[in-house]
Amino acid sequence: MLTIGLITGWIALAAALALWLGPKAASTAPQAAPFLGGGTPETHAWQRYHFRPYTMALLFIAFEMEMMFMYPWAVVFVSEGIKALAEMGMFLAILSVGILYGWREGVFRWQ
Amino acid sequence: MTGLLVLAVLATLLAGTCFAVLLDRAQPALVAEFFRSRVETEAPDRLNRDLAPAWYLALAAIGLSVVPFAPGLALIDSPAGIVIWGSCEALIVVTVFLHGWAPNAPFPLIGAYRYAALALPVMLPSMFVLIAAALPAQSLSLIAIVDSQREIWNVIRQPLGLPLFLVVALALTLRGPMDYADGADIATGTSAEESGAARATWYLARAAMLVSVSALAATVFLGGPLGPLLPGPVWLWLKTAALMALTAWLGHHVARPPPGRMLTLLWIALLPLSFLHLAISGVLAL
Amino acid sequence: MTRLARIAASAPVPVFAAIGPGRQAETERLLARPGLRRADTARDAAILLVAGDLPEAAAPALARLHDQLPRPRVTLRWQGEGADETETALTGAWRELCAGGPDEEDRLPDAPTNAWRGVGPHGQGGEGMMGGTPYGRPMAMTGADIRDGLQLDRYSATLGPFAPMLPPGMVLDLTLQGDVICEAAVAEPPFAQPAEADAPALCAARLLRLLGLEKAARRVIGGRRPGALWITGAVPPGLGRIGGADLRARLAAWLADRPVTVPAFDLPALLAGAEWCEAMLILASLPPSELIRAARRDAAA
Amino acid sequence: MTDPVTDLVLLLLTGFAVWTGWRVFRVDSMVRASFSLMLSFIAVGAIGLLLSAPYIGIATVFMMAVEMMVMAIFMVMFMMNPAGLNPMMMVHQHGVSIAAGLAAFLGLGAAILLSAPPSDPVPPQAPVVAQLGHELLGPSMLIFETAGVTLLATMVGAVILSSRQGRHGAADEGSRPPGLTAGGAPAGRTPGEEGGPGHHHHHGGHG
Repeated sequence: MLTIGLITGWIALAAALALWLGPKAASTAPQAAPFLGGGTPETHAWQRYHFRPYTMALLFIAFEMEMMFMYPWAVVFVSEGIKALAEMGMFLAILSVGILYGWREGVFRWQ
Repeated sequence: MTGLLVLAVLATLLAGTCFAVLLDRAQPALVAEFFRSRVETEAPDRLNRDLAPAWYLALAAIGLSVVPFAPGLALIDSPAGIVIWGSCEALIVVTVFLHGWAPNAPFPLIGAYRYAALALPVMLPSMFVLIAAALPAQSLSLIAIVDSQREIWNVIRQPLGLPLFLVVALALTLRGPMDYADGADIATGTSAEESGAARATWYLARAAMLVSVSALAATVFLGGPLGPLLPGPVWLWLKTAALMALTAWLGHHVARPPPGRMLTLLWIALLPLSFLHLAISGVLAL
Repeated sequence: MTRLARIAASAPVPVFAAIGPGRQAETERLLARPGLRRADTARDAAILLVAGDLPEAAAPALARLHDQLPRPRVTLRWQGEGADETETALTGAWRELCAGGPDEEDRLPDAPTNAWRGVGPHGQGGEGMMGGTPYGRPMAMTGADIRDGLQLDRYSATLGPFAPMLPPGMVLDLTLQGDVICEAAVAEPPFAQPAEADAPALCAARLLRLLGLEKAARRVIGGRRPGALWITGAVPPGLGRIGGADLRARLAAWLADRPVTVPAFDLPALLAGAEWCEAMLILASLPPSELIRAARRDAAA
Repeated sequence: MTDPVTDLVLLLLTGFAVWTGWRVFRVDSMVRASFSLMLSFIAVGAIGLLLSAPYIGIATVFMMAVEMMVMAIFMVMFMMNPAGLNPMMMVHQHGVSIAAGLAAFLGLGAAILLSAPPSDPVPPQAPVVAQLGHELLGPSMLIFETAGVTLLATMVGAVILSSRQGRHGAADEGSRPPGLTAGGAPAGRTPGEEGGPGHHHHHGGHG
């Protein structure tokens, strides 16, 4: 409860500060054109942006999901002892196979 | 007590931000920005453009709030302190992405996507390193992590931790080798269309984040407020300042590889190193 | 002049350089001086430094660039004066700006590229999902990608002649998908530069700036060692290989103060299919004289 | 038993979660939609904190921040008019969706009203995170390891489905899109065909 209050407070404070520091933005049409070193764009920059490492992003999500299991595991690691080590070793070994496979298929590159 | 801690966090953030600006020798340039007008791009996402620096600043404050200023004393005393920090990291990626998305211009857009592509996998070493630090503490609370370092600091017990975390710190504060949002090849990327006070606010938020991430690293690896003679907060400030200087130095002196090369390095070098780090820390903690 | 304005006036002068024919080396050396700062974007600059005589064809681009500087702004022409004199002029102009000196109006009329207000169902200028010119510009349209063939949007633009990551004067017609160059054509070759622009220190400094080592670039131009870590290691091996030497080898040679020559190469082929950062590194890793020759050949073709 | 301040905060957070969830379907920009959804989940995470589940609550925020970031990337990548420069409807099949929403609301509401909620509040100092860890290493170990194998399958599947360049060359080499009818002509674009300017789409919307 206190945590939620504090976090909300920080956000409100930071938002107030940023809005107070930043003046209103205004531009004429030639000033608003995107910077291209004197060049001109044909279209809006917002587009179906081709994010290159998309396969990496999918692998990352799966891996990150797995990391969430590790936080509670870390807390009981010492009290559970060798059992916890073995179990997490097995879990990580399974996932390492996924990483190795991804590496072998070359997904950690700019496609 | 809470009021005092709020003041401590605010004062640390303020003084630390000033120190970070001094480290970059950017103080006159920063003042000069406030004399310049703010340009608006074509059809921007105004809400996100205006709020991105605010989120960044707020995340710096929230991150610093979980750091204990004296043994057993943190503003946000959560049993899941390092998970709060992890959430802050994830939200930083969102914030920087929004900062680059909002202006509707080509270079900021490239910067935003490039940053997202690299800052997401950087979170994996960060999580491994923080989980490794939680093993001997038997808790996710940063207060417990400080207590577990009374005999020996984690920087010695888990030697790979601090170097790995410095990579994370560089990524979170958009500095040097991990500054994929604001590179020179994309005309300062997500900031390419920002001028005047907006540019200065974004820089200030980055400086505040440097304080936050250094304070966290000082807590997790250098025993935080632990130390002889001087009171706890002073030790924390000294260690934070030292790590800020180290991070700033690395930011100015290490080259930044093209994003494709860094992506490969993150997955095939840094990630296995974090595995190794966790395994060593685990065996040693038993 | 208030106290804050005095502090602002003591900052390194933020200069955006529009470099003309024959003035690249001089300008790069000038802007490496400690009291000046070379801005990577017009939005970060207060002074537009026009070095040398620009050809007539570059005038509209210069006007566009000028208008993109945030106000207050000032243009300074650098013809034949010495570097010291120009530095004094730049510093003086910056002091004047900070003290509330004269500002420059836009050179182009305040009119959108396409008339759009009031057009379309919501007055945003567009129609349907992708049609029309919402807020004055059309939307990017679909095309196949050069690397993986995905049918996503292609972003087309001309870049230059004053883009800080390109050689001065070069205008590229680009089609991007994400941050990969699908098509690149040389619309205008770079301005002619004397052999001085090929100096190893200047060439190395251009690459160092792209690698995020601004300070090291200044040191190298000042004749000192770069004093940075992992410089050649950061460059992917094999990138930009022309005639046996890759980018890494050329950078190492320049850092060792050796000049570099490259055999003839096909410029658009080097750029097409390259990721943006790598493409810009490749361009900066070609000695200006050779690059100008290749670009002229290509623009003539 | 409950204090009014907690109730009020809970109500505010619920209201925020519902409002941001509603915004997801009202904004035109895919980025705004993704991050509205993220805000909604953050409010849900905060409710977790209120319910004495600190780890689950904060982990929700963590996971959703990462996942909505990736979702925004893919939404912008594949959705037409991703920034909503031309306004559009994000909702399809109004009748069906209203019926589905009502049914879900009534069903879940009935489940809440008709079931007896546990009445033993968690003591404030209970080591909930450690209990979760013991659960994972004890009775739920099989579930935990199954999750590992499931995630491995996910990773392999994601690589197979989305990566074009593999060890054995381009994935679409010699491939042919299936027809709309059995044995019909290949649907969609054929290689070599370009969708250049003028290839305008006039769909009613997408979501």
